[in-house]
Amino acid sequence: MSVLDRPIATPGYSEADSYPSHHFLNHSKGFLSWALTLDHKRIGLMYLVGVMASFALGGTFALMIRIHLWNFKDGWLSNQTYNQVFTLHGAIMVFLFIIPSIPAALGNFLLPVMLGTKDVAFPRLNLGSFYLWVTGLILFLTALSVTGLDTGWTFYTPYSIETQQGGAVLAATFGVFVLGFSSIFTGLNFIVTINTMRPPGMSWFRMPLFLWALYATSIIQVLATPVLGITVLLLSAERLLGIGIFDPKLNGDPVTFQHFFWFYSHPAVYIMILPAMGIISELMSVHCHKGIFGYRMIAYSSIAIALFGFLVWGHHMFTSGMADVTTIVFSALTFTVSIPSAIKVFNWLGTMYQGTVSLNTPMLYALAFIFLFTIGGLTGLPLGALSTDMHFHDTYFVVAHFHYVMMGGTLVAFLGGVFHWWPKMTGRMFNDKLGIASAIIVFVGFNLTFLPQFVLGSRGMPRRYATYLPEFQPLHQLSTIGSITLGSGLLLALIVLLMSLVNGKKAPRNPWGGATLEWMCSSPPPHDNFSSAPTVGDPYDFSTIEYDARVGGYVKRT
Amino acid sequence: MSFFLADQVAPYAWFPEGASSFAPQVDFLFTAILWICIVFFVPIVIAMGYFMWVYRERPGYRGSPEALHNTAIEITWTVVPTIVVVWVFWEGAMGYLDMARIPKGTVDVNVTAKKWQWAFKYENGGEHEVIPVENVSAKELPLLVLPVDRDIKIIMRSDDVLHSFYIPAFRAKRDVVPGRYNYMWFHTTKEGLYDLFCTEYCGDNHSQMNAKVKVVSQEEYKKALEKAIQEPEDPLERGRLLYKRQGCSTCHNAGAEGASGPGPSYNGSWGKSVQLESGTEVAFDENYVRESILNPQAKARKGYGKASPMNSYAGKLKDDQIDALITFIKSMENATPAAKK
Amino acid sequence: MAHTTTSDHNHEAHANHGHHDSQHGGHHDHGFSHPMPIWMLLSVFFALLFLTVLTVFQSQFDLGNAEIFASLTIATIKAALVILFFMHLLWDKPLNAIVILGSLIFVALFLGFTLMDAEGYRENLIYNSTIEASQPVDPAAQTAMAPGVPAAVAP
Amino acid sequence: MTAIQETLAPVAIDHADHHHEHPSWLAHHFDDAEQQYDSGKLGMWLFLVTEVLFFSGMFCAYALYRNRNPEVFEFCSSFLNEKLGAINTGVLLFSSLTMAWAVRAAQLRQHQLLVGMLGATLGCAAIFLGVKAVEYSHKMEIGLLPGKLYVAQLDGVHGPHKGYLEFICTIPAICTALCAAYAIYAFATKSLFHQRVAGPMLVAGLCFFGGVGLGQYLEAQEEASKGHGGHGGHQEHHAMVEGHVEHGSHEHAAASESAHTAENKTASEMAANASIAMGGSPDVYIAPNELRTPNADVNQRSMAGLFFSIYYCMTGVHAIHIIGGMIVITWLIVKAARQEFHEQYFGPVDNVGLYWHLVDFIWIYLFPLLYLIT
Repeated sequence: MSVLDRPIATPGYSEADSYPSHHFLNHSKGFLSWALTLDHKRIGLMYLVGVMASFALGGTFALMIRIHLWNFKDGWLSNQTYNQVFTLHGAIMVFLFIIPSIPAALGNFLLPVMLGTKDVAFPRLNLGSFYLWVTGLILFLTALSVTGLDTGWTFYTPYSIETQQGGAVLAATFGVFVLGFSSIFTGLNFIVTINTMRPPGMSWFRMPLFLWALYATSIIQVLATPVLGITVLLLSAERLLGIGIFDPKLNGDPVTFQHFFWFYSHPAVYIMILPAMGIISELMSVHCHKGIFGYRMIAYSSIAIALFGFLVWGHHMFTSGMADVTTIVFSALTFTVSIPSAIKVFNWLGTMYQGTVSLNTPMLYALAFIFLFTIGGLTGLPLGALSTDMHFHDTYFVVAHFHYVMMGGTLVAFLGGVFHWWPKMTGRMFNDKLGIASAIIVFVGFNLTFLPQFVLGSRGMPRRYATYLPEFQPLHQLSTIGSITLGSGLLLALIVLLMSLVNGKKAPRNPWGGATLEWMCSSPPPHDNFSSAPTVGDPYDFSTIEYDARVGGYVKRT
Repeated sequence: MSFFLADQVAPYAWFPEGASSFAPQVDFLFTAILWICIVFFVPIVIAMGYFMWVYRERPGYRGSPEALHNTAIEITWTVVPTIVVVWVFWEGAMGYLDMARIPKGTVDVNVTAKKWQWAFKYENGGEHEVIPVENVSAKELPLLVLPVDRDIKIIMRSDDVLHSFYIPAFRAKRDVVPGRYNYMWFHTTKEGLYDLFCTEYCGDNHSQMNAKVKVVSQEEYKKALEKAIQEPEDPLERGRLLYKRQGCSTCHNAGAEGASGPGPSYNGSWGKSVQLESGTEVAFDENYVRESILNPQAKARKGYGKASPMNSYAGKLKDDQIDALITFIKSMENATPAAKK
Repeated sequence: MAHTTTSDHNHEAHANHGHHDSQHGGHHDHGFSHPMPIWMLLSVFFALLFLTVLTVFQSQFDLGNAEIFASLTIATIKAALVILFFMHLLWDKPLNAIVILGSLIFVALFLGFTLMDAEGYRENLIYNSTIEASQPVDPAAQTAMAPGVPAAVAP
Repeated sequence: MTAIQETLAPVAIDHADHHHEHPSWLAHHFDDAEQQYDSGKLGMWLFLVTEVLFFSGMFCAYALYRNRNPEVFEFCSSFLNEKLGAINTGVLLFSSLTMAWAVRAAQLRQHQLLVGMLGATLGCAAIFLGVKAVEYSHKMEIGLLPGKLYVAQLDGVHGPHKGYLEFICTIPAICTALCAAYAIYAFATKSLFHQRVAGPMLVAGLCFFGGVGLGQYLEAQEEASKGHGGHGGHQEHHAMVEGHVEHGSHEHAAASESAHTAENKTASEMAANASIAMGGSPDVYIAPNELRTPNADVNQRSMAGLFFSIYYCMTGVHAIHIIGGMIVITWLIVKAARQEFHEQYFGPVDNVGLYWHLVDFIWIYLFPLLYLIT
């Protein structure tokens, strides 16, 4: 069955085209047809379930932290347990949730469809990286259940060498190693797919900006992640054999470990945020029904962020005792990366100007993203400036800053993206009113949780503290209240999505009015995406896309 | 946003009171950045809200679908933020250079960090005292006494893992890295009692690894120095002082004092026979206590094999100091055993 | 250059043969495969062997600080021979060359910054003269070692 | 009919006229052979990029600690057998040649030659590992172990720890035995396909032990020349330790002075004495930290241990790559014995070749950096 052979809004148009009886979800049946699938869409969906489960786990830990911190002392967790909880919160959120969330889950599903190909270049490798991710998950669960990891997600030496939770450190470092390769293979697959498999007509500058963002992300994944691999490998050897490269007791250098670690982990921040920016570019244009402002600027700034992102890792180490010259150079470079991010924010606003803004769930998440990400970005300025960073480093100011970027940025964009492409992935529409309610609750809860933490940090509250001075208690309690609000908003979002599977309307081909290729497929897409190469047009040409009440969605005027 | 502004108006809401020469520069730069942020953020939010309302989808309205592009405005919003961040970088770097360049003629303090206690040693070899504090989970904290209006140089070493020396009131922070010396300095400007935190995660009792900093007049500082080199004659009192000063109290409970973990309590142990991790029993006597101070892992008590390991005190305590500690631990013979957490 | 003599497969034509804008029809018999002539393989191999002998020979002399540069220069020439000929980078798509050479830039960045910093704080280091052998050996370390080896701590 | 003939299905050359008639070697989501080849190749280059960055971490550690303690690296490098390193370099270079030749053979449908070249590559890899096994076991025996396991006494005789070589050789021996069994099966069933696979595998297994023999012979030679009165690395090391004595602190001078006056002034003895002086009774004596002295004695766990950590990490990870390469080459041999490759489909040979050359590439740097420090 060909999807694109027929124009959509011709008189011969039938509903059967829009609501296909045969699609990738029912293409084959049985457990093995999923477990051994090579279909990028099924792999993407499996990732989606996996990362959401990881997020639920990490989120539970987050709530445990916040509830513990309600009292300034004698919280309900012991110090040791608290340390393990915040470590696992960080490690699970970073390695199991944020890094694979958008690229591996949404990216896997969407990249070939948006590009107009049948699959990614290496489908077996794709399935392999999913199972590597699962292995990593199992190793993390081992670290969690057997002893409890207490090193902080950064595994700083020599603490990670000396801690008594050796088994957990080994399991977790090996887990990180495996997850790293999962991430590398995903990135490698995407780069090759975009480079060699674009169909006729899909030139670089006809690619949707989400694909540009994924491409930039993949570059980082391929270049940075191996260094993490060798770092955790050396750390495991450190624990097993005592090789001493990072152990000051054996004349090793712990600051070098930090260099190794952040050479990956700072670019990893852009692995997390770049695809989120890509999603927002899609969401803004589709839900404003208007071509994106400054397409090329956004595309170039994605690549610029990816490359500049490699030059700034030292700003995690300003107080670690780096040499002064390195410190100043890293500070200067840090500011270079702020400019492309600022450009993107302005471009998104420019897209809204004179558009037709549909205030639905994905759009509200996108607007929330812009608000929260701007705060996150701007609060990076006092952290990049050296003298103020001497005060803010390792305080709650940093905690609030990166939560604004990582959670207010990536998570909110991820949710926006999930809502946006949910009809495409599952073929069902969700309840938009409840979705909007979830977006508003998440927004309010988020700010209530993390705004007080800026104040806490600037007043000197250090991070990773199980107990604190009583003067900080009111702000901590405000934050805890916010976190519960936030948690309930996220729960509502999940319920809205799950409810749609039970009683959601069937989704039309193009429910939002997008112009990229995935909206030319049926919802859900057929097994092979496109039986013949699709006709590629401008991904942001909305002039011919109109609402058609007969199908309850948008169609392309011919 | 009103939250931000309200706090801005209230004095010292953003920052604790500044008490070093760095505070004005840091506070100025932060306030400047804050206003820059407001200048960027508020128009963005207003524009967003305005566009959301004016161009909202509604019957009878259809906006333009054409992509806009305006080179002039794009260059503007690239160049203006660039200029701003260059200034911010410059200010920050200048402030940092001030913090990094240690002047001559400083009052030197040796700081040794270990899990989970700060140890301060003054220029005359005297050591810090321990003061009772209220409202934090540690009942007592080491006290660092500093003279007002002097340049202070902090010479830092770590015995075990990474720590970080942070005094919010001084706007000064530096990691304490094992295997090397790290230095920092500041100029005290105001008398008072300030908090000192460890800000680099260091294990179980990281959040209790605090200290107090007391900035006093020159005369009082001299008196404090004299006091610092004295240790009581009475071995029991001396042992009690060492128990607090050397950081034993951060892990071991003695009577009603000290943390309840991760190390075993001294209460009611003396003279009894205790079980070791290896399964054998050993008498808790002078010999055992001395060995446990010098080589803590040799005979770990049962149930503590997995606890965070104690560092050896060999080379750090003199023989008579060890004797004093033994006397002190002996005095806990009949103290009530505290519940182990 | 040697590679121009392997013209039986018309490399120039293929180098520009971008497949995105072509219809992929009408392949030549050999298509995209470019077998290397045997004489070239052998001469590259012997050049590599010669350079190996040279670097061993060179290491006999004490050149002081220049020694590391000399040996690294020879190694780099060898590496270039391997990459350009054995790995066919000379005839490969420019993208692949950019990819591998680009990675070297990032290696340089990583090494450059880390080493620059390590050099910068070198004078602060404390030399730990004796390692505390009283430290118990990690049981994991013992099991990881070969059998028949006693706990390898006491010198 | 033999298996090889069964698999000789006619190879369809895709003229790309029929999009839906994919030959078996062309994956369904690719349009044509060239797209498949280009994708595979770009993927492999990207993988090599990750490999380069993966190794760069260890090169970084190497550069950092060599720059910090050049004398330690000089001292420790003298324990590495230059001859073995050079032989191994030659072996790897030769395997690179055969690998590159194998690509050519695949492109020209020279199926027999292809199997032969891949077999030669496999054999070279095995020789390399055999020599490496001797090197490792020899170092472990005298206690040149990484990090805190470093226990070298350097008293001229092998330490008390024996049996490393036998331990390392267990798995290759089992593999070789399995290969032999497979070869017997192949010849018994007269299956040409199985013979073509089993032959190279058995040869590779035997090559490993050839490598072990070669390594042991050369090590013995080195030992003999050492016994004849100081030669090569150890002599230099002697001079170096003396140099340290002159500049060292008083204690060091005293400790070494006694060594000086001893009858046998071999460097290793002096180093041993120094070692005892520094850490001989570590259970009771824990030296206070002291500021870095540039000429501190180097034969201690705290210094030499770090070099050997780096040595084992770098060469060990490299050896793991060799083993991985051997596995994929074996897979290629199976495919080549089935005559699957032709000018439209030689991507796997080419890509494994790229990987193999990269392994060689890394070794080209490891050899001078570790073995040739003077």
